[in-house]
Amino acid sequence: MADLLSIDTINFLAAAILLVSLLVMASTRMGQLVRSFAFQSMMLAAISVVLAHYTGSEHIYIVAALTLVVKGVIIPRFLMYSIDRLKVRREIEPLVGIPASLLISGGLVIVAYYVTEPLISSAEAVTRNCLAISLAVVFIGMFMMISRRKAMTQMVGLLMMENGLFLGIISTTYGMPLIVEIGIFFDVFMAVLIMGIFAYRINQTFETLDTTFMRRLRG
Amino acid sequence: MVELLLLVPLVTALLCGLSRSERAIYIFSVAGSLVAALVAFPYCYQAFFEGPVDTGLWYLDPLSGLFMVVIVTITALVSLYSVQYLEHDRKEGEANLKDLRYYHVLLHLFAFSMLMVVVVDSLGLMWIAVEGTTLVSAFLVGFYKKSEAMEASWKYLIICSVGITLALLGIILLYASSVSALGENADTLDWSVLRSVAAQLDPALVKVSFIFILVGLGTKAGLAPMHTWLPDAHSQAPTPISALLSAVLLNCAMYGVLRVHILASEAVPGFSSSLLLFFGLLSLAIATAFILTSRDLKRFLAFSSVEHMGIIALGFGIGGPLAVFGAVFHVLAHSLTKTLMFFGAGNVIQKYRTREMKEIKGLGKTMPATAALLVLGGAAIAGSPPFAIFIGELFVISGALAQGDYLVAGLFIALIVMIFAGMTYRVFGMVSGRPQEGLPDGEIGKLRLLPMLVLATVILLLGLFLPEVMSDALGAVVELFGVSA
Amino acid sequence: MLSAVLPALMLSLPLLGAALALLMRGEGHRVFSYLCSAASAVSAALWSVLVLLNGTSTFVLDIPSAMGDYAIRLDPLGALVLLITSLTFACVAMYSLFSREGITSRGASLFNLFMLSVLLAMVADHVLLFLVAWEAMSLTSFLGAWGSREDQDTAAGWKYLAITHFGAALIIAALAFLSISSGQVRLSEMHGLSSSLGAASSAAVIVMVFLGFGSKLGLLPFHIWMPDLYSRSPSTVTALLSTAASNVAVLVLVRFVFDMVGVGYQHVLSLAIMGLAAITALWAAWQALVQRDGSRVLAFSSMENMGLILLTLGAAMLFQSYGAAEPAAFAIMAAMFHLINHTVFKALLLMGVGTVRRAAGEWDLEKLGGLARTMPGLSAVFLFGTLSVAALPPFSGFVSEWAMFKSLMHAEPIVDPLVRIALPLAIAVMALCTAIATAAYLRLYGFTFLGRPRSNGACHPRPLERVELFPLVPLAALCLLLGVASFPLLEELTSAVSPLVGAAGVQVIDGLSINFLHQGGLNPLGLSALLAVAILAVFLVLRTLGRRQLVRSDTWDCGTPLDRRTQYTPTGFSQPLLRVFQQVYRPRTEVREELRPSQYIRAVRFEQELPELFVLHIYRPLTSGVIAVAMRVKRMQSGSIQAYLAYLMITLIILLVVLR
Amino acid sequence: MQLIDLLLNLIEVLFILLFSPLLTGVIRKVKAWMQCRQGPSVLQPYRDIWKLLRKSTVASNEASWLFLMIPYVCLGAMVCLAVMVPVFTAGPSGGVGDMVAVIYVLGLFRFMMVLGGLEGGSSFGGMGSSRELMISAIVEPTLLLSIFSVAAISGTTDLSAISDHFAGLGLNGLSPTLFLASAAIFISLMAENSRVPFDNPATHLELTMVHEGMLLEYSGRELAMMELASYVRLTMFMVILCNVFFPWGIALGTGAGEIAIGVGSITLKLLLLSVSVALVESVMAKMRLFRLPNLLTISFTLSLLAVMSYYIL
Repeated sequence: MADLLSIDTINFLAAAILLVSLLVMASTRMGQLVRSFAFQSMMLAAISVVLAHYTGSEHIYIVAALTLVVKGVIIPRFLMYSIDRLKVRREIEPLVGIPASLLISGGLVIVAYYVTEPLISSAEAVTRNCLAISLAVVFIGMFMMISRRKAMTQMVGLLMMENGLFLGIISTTYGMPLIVEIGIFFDVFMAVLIMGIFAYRINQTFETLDTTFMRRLRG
Repeated sequence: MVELLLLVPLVTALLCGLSRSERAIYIFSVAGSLVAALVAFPYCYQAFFEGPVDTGLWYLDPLSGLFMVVIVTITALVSLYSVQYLEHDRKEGEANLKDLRYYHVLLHLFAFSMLMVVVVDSLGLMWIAVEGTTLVSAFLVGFYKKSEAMEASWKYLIICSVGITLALLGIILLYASSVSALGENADTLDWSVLRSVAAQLDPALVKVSFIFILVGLGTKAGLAPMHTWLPDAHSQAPTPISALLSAVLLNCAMYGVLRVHILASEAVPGFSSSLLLFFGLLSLAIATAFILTSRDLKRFLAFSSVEHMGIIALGFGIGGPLAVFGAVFHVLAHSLTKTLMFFGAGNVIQKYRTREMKEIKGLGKTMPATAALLVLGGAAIAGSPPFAIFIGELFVISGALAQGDYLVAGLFIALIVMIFAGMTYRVFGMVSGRPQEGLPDGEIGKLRLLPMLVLATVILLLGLFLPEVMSDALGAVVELFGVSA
Repeated sequence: MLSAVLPALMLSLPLLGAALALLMRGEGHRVFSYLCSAASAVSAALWSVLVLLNGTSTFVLDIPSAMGDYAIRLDPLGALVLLITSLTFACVAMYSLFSREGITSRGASLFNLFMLSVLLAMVADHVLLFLVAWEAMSLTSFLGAWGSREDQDTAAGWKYLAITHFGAALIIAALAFLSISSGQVRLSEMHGLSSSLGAASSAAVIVMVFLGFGSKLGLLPFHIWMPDLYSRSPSTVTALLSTAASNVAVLVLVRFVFDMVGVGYQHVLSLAIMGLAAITALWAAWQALVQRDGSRVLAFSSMENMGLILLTLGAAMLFQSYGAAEPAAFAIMAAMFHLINHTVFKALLLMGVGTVRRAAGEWDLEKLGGLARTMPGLSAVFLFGTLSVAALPPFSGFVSEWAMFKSLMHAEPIVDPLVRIALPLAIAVMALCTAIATAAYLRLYGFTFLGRPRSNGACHPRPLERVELFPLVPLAALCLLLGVASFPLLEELTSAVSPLVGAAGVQVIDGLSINFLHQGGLNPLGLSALLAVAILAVFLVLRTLGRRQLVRSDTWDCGTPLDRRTQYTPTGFSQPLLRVFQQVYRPRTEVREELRPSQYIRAVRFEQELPELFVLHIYRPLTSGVIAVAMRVKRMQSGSIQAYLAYLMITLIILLVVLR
Repeated sequence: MQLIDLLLNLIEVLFILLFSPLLTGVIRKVKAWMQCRQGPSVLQPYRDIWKLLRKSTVASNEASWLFLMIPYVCLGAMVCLAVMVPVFTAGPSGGVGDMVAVIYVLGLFRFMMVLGGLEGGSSFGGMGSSRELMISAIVEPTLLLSIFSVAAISGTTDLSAISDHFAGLGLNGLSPTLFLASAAIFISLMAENSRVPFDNPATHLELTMVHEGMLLEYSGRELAMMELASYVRLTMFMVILCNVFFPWGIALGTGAGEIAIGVGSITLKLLLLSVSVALVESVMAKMRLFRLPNLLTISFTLSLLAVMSYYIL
């Protein structure tokens, strides 16, 4: 009974994560973007807690704590700070318009379900929905990077991909070895930091964060 | 023990970071990389001939041995070459002492992360190390802080990070696929363990997982059409770093693909091979188009790397003892030859202050030694005997013919002939002709010719002879792929 | 003992020479370097003589390669070709030394390396060793040919390299295929593989090696590199490229087709090869006629001769495919004999043209002329070469061309009507080629050496030192010797080629004549003697009338003083034939009259351009097509990071959806 | 080769050398008659040569050492040809009577003569040489193909053996192949020897001349040799035509009677052929230079047909 409740909770949270991803596609404000990401990360942490409770493996608690701290607090703060410093308030004129983006995102969700369909049959109960959702979140994050111009948005897109990935990790494997998990967190954190540094430098050199202007290297 | 090997580049990076004088940095850097090579070779020997070394965290088998040789050798040569390259930059005012320190610290951290990739047993740790290489080298790509360099490193960072994220998804799925064989709480991502149960992995998961890993790590390995970051990063990085990226980093990513390929081909025979074959041919074809039309010397060489990674993928994809041997040999041959080419390009670019091949003329007159080495390297990289790359290509062709893949062999030959034409046209075009007015004759720095000379000799000798110890070592690598030479 | 030392010397001396030239400073070492190559040539010649006396010799070298130990092997056929090649090498080395052409350290080292690769390619008995030597040959000859002048554009040399690499790729594929299907890496272990390969595969292999080696020989449409490279390279390089490299190509081709693969029942393929070779020869003859540069004439002449040789080899394949082994043996013998003769006269002619160019400072036939008076020695040896290449008795080219003609007349035992039409056509083509090519050689000789000098350079050429002619004299003597007394060579050749086609006991020498199957032989010795006696008799008879009185005077000028420009020009000289074969040349001619105000014609300008049809209609569309496609592909690298990520995503999704 | 063969060969050479100017004289005489002129005596060529032989030589300043050697080679080649070709006996040739070789000896003659034309450095020589080569480029393959057809029938390329073969067959030997080939060779004869539709041997007008242009710089003894060589060449063509295609009467052994018949028949045949050459020359007009290839191509086609007809019919 408790297990069923856990599974339902996890599924619910996972659906919420997907929903956040879709909503993000509809938004053009940077602040909203980052906050959504933070919210998504927190839900991911919640899933981890539920899962830790469900499987009883303690190190997932640590993972949950790390997710909450690193992805839910530190990285969003850092991003907000950068947004303030670099003065990028909103994504003007995305490359793919909002309605089209939403349609494509929906399509991606379908693709994700279609792709994971043969895997799900052989997998466990928890995994079923979550794997498809995690793939969908990864796809949507990637699509966000494709359809938006600003460097900051791309960073957020990447982070959302990571979130999707993380959902996949905990739902299919109930957590990797701790050292790997910590390493991944460290890497993600460093990546964001380094991207932030580069974004800052890019803003200095190009006087914009619009990546569509960076087309000097071609052919 | 393996820790010692990993410690050397870390300590070197630390020493370089603490040094106050230019001279000390150079000495630490060169000495450190040489020590790393010296330390690494016994391990490689052990890995090749005394069975896999498995200490839980670390795992050394012939495949790691092969890539380790490449990493330490090229790093040593690059650090030697960097000395006068950076001296020249200093003279030109492109870099100050701080940059110099920064460069060397990152260089050795880069080497560290790449070594890490090939010595860890866990695929998860390998992933961390691969991501680490991206993060470290992004700074090296952006070393010159010009707008193009910024652009290149941003693209490098973003595209490779996306790729690597996908690869991690693939690794997770692979892990998931082992659950049925190893049980719920096996809690392991170790390759050696997975290898022992490879045949029992869930095929559906393995297929999807290999797709993710191929696309993800393939991005980093420069397989088309995910290679797009590669010409940008290679062209903007300082030339010694380009050499390192092209000759070592791509191989490290390919190493990851191969690890999974070994597992996948046991779980789902033929699936991963055909994908590798497809991407190999596609990379070759796309690289051909760019090699024929490139104008920028370093982009040109970068596309040549795409081509050669394609050949390596093709060789593994074709399978069979001949093609796999060819591909294994090609890993070695390509890194040595490409390093030679980038070193030559570095000399030329610093001398002519341009990367436009149309503006580089008369090398034979202005820098005869570099020109001669470039001609040798150009012939070699284009696949002409008696150089090492030819042997690799010959074995890949033979392998294709032996497997009855006549169409593949035909396409491969057609593409490499076109590439040969494009390659030689450009290289010989630069060597001949009349140099621009007012360009003084003479090499810039004699020391930088030394690593080039070493490389040229090695690729020539490798093209002509294959000592028994080497053929045994390569044979051990080939055996890992389930075919015996 | 000696037979092991000689090959070792032969292969190590050029390495020493190359090293000497590169490492040491000063002229003396370059001299030593060329001496090294000459010494290597001598040991090669001695080794081949030993092989001819004692039979095939094989050495397995204890050098590990990626495909087992290397091995070298010299059989009698190889020995014959090696013998003549090494003699040529010795002469060219001496020529380089005396004429100081290519005496730079780069030139000397490349010469040695080229020589090494040629020798290795001839004796290699190992798949990998052969491929390495073959490609090294292309590379070293390219490097030697290209960039000798600073202002030179790369295109000429590059075309050579690219096309020859294409050929090499075909050879590589063919050899790899043979090696895999036979499980052998030693060339001498592969015999008659066609029976195990099946008709389609062996046909494919034969086509590949023909085109592969053909690319080196100037087989249509791979010939476009030849004229440009020949006209821009030092004559020492072209002299070797045209002879030594061609020898390797033909020798190995013969081994491939007749020994390693075996012809089997490839009637149609043989006819196709004959057709291609015939067109090649004819095309080359036509082109040779209209070139303005002596080197280009000789480039096309090489192509023509190789075309004829390939035509004869094609005929040999045809005979063999019908099971007529003996005519096949005769045809191969004839082709190899012509190859040997070609080596001698072509090396002589190319060095001769090089000497003229250096002495007069002109390459354009329009600006040469009258050099026979200022350089009588050169004009005499050059005449020997010209008569030989024009296949006139009693010189070497005549005997081998006669043999090639005769070999085409052996249609008798074959009743297939296709063959009975094809062989006479082949004879017609060969005859037409010979006639047109003769006109081209005549034009080359006549407008270089005879008449009135057409420029200052030709009027006052730099006087030749006597030593510059020395290396040419043995070649000229060989031109005559091979024409007059070639019996030992022919016998050796016959016994060397007969086993290739499985014909035992073929005899081509009957008493003093070359005679075979078909009645009607040629006695070259008798014919030469007859010619000599006849000329001598005429001379002696006329001497009885007393000494002739000789008065020198101006050329008859119809009352208008003659100057340089009133002579017939080489261009004008070939106009009649050019008009006859207009459809082939497709010249673009423009005649413009410049009028004075008073309507009198002041000047007439005549411009004629002979387009390079193969470049125009095949290569240019091909390259521009490839580049256009490449440019289209290049658009994918648009610079937009979003696009790049999209590629990644699309690839991923397609793979997942298709292959899940 | 027997001594008697040697002797017979020597006699053949002398016969040809002495007889050929007469044939030229006959042709000129017949042509004159056709034009209702009296014409010079048939012995005029002998007188010309005799006179030229005793004159001194004027050589151009531009001419090289080769210039004065060429006439010896040319005449020598023709003498050689007279030995190679059976004239009135079809004895064994000892390997020098091969037809392909005959064509190449003719080639040597032409090559040298054309070089001689280039020696003076004037435009006439070059013009003659250039035109000669245009003609010979098509004539040579024609000759070779005609010979190939004959060789295919008789199974040999040895001229004596061919004569032997056809003489033995008699009238049975006649075949379409033979007719086609002989027609081709006849056209070649006219072309190679500068007869009328191709060249006008009697003119020195630069627009038309081919052969004379090349000889323009020769004088005295050298001119005599070149002229004699040309006469011999004409005769040798006729001899080949006669002895290959209509060898009846040729001596097959060395008996005195046979040889007498042989001499008689060849003399008769040569005279008849000369008259027919003269007749053809008289009824035809000189062709424009660039119309010549058409005629030559016809002869080439004839020879090709000759070969084909043998194999296909």
